[in-house]
Amino acid sequence: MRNKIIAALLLAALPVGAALAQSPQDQFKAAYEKAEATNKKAGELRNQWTVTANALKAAKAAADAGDFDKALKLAEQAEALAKASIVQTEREKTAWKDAVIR
Amino acid sequence: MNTSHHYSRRRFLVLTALAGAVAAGMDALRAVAAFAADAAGWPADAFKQKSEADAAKTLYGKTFEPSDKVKLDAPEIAENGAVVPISVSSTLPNVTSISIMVKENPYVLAASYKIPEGTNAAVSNRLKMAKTSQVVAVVESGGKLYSASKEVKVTVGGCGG
Amino acid sequence: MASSIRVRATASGETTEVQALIQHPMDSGFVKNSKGELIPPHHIETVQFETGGKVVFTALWGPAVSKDPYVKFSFKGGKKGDDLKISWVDNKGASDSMTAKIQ
Amino acid sequence: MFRKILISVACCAIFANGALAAETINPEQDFKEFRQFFQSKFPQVKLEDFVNGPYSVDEGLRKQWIEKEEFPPYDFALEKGKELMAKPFANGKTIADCFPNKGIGIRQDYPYFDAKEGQVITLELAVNRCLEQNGEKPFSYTGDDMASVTAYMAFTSRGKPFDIKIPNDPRALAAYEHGKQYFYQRRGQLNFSCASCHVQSPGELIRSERLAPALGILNAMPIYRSEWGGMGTISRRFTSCNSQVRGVPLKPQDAEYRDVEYYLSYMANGLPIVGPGSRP
Repeated sequence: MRNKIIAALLLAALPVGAALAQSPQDQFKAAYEKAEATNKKAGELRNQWTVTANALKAAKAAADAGDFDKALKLAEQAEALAKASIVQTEREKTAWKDAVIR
Repeated sequence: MNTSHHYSRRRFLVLTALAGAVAAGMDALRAVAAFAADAAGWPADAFKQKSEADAAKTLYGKTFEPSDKVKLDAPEIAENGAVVPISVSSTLPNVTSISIMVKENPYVLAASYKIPEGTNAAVSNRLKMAKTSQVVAVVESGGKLYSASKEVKVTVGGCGG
Repeated sequence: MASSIRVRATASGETTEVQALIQHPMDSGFVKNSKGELIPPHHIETVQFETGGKVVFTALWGPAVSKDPYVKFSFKGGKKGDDLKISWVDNKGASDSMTAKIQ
Repeated sequence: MFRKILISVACCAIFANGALAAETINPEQDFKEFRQFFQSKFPQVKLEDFVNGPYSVDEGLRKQWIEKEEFPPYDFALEKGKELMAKPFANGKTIADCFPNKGIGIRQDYPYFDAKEGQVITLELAVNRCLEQNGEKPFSYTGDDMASVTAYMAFTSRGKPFDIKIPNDPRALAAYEHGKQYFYQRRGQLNFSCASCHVQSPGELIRSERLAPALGILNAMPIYRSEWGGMGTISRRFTSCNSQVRGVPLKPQDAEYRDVEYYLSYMANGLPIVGPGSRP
């Protein structure tokens, strides 16, 4: 029982430890690159969202201003938006047919 | 910024007009002086007023009262505040001027028209409206001012972003 | 260069109807450009219509007159072939004029 | 009803997707259904009046439009377009020389499918090709010069019905189908398709603007929009529609946009050219 609790605590602490190993700057950089790559993929699918580019720009501006917490949040937001645009594209490959006038 | 430029230009206009008039005799003096007064006579102060009463006072030196002989034609809902077609006409005698004011615009006076004898008391134009507002038409007839007003709804403003 | 003024003047019976359209930005001074800076006011102040040596109509315009402004009025007299002169002056001192034939 | 049965029969009988797709590319059938849809949605609107967009479905707007048409704000563009078409290039030729009948009264024939190139050629594309082939700088697709030239071409074609041909060529049919697909595909953060606004909600207000029905929506192009305070080409209309739903627009005259124009113009076959138009 006691061992189990300790194990659980250790497990819970793990991700925190991993995050601590990365500086906020690195965290931002990783998130930003991921977001950019995802948005690039959306571009290849010819369906980027303007808000994604806006979020990326805002993230970069926050990072340049040294606010990495904010920058990280915005980069993550940009990635979520880029992902959503890809999901939309995939869905609309067939979903459009339901909207056709008939 | 451009004021000095345009005022000096105006003064130049007036001077040339007067110089020409002196040479051409008294009749011409009156005609040309009138022309010069028109070109220079843009009522800057009237166009800066924030209420209809103040604009009328500045422009005409008097106040107006509503009259069913002034007809104001404006849309219920403007398709776009940037271009609102507005027409004013009147069956009053001896109309000498028609002005159109937009109550909610930053400056109420939008346009004013001089109606000499022989010109009909009717004018149509297109105005900008910042938001939903009362539009007031003021007509000068026989030295007195009469008005009509109507609310025009603006859902897309004419002042842009 | 094409004129900044387009006019249609039509005589029918006793009256001549005049419609004019003038190409002008009519910047109100309240609108910002893409950089967020206010575009300074730039608008026509006076427009004058003359025929037969007589001024038949004068417009005094503020910044609330629409871009590429339009005005319509009518006067008694005027016949086909008569000259109608239109001239405008704006708040920067620019001006233009043209003479049209009444149709 | 009959058609649905046909499709389900096709589904059951043939499993291959290709067969189903081939079954659905039927421009004539689409044309009938498209028209029927708008006529039953707006029974009070005369067929040839759909080309007047929001003014066909809103009385208050219509009155303001008639007032504007007394001296329409696109008047200057017509004059400029006429001048540009006749203005000699460095080599002495003109834009007019590049077009059948000197570019007069031809708007209704664009876009067309070019069998040699295997792609859709729009009027705007043809104008810029003309400039480039003669060693001139092309116009901006979304700018005033392009709007002026196409405005004059449309003006001289007023009253002529759209006459868009879809040859029996699988590439032409594919272009048509791509255009239709783009028209119905939702995009942008707002998750709107062209159809969301112009099929599902025409006549309704979006951001206080009265939406135009898709039927005949290109007949009035190019347009002077009060909101723009100036002229806009079809390219400008398509790209700005995409941005409005928060999607990054494609490049003007991208093949997909040309396909959309092909699809929409075909849907408007028989309806008169009324361009240039003025819009709120």
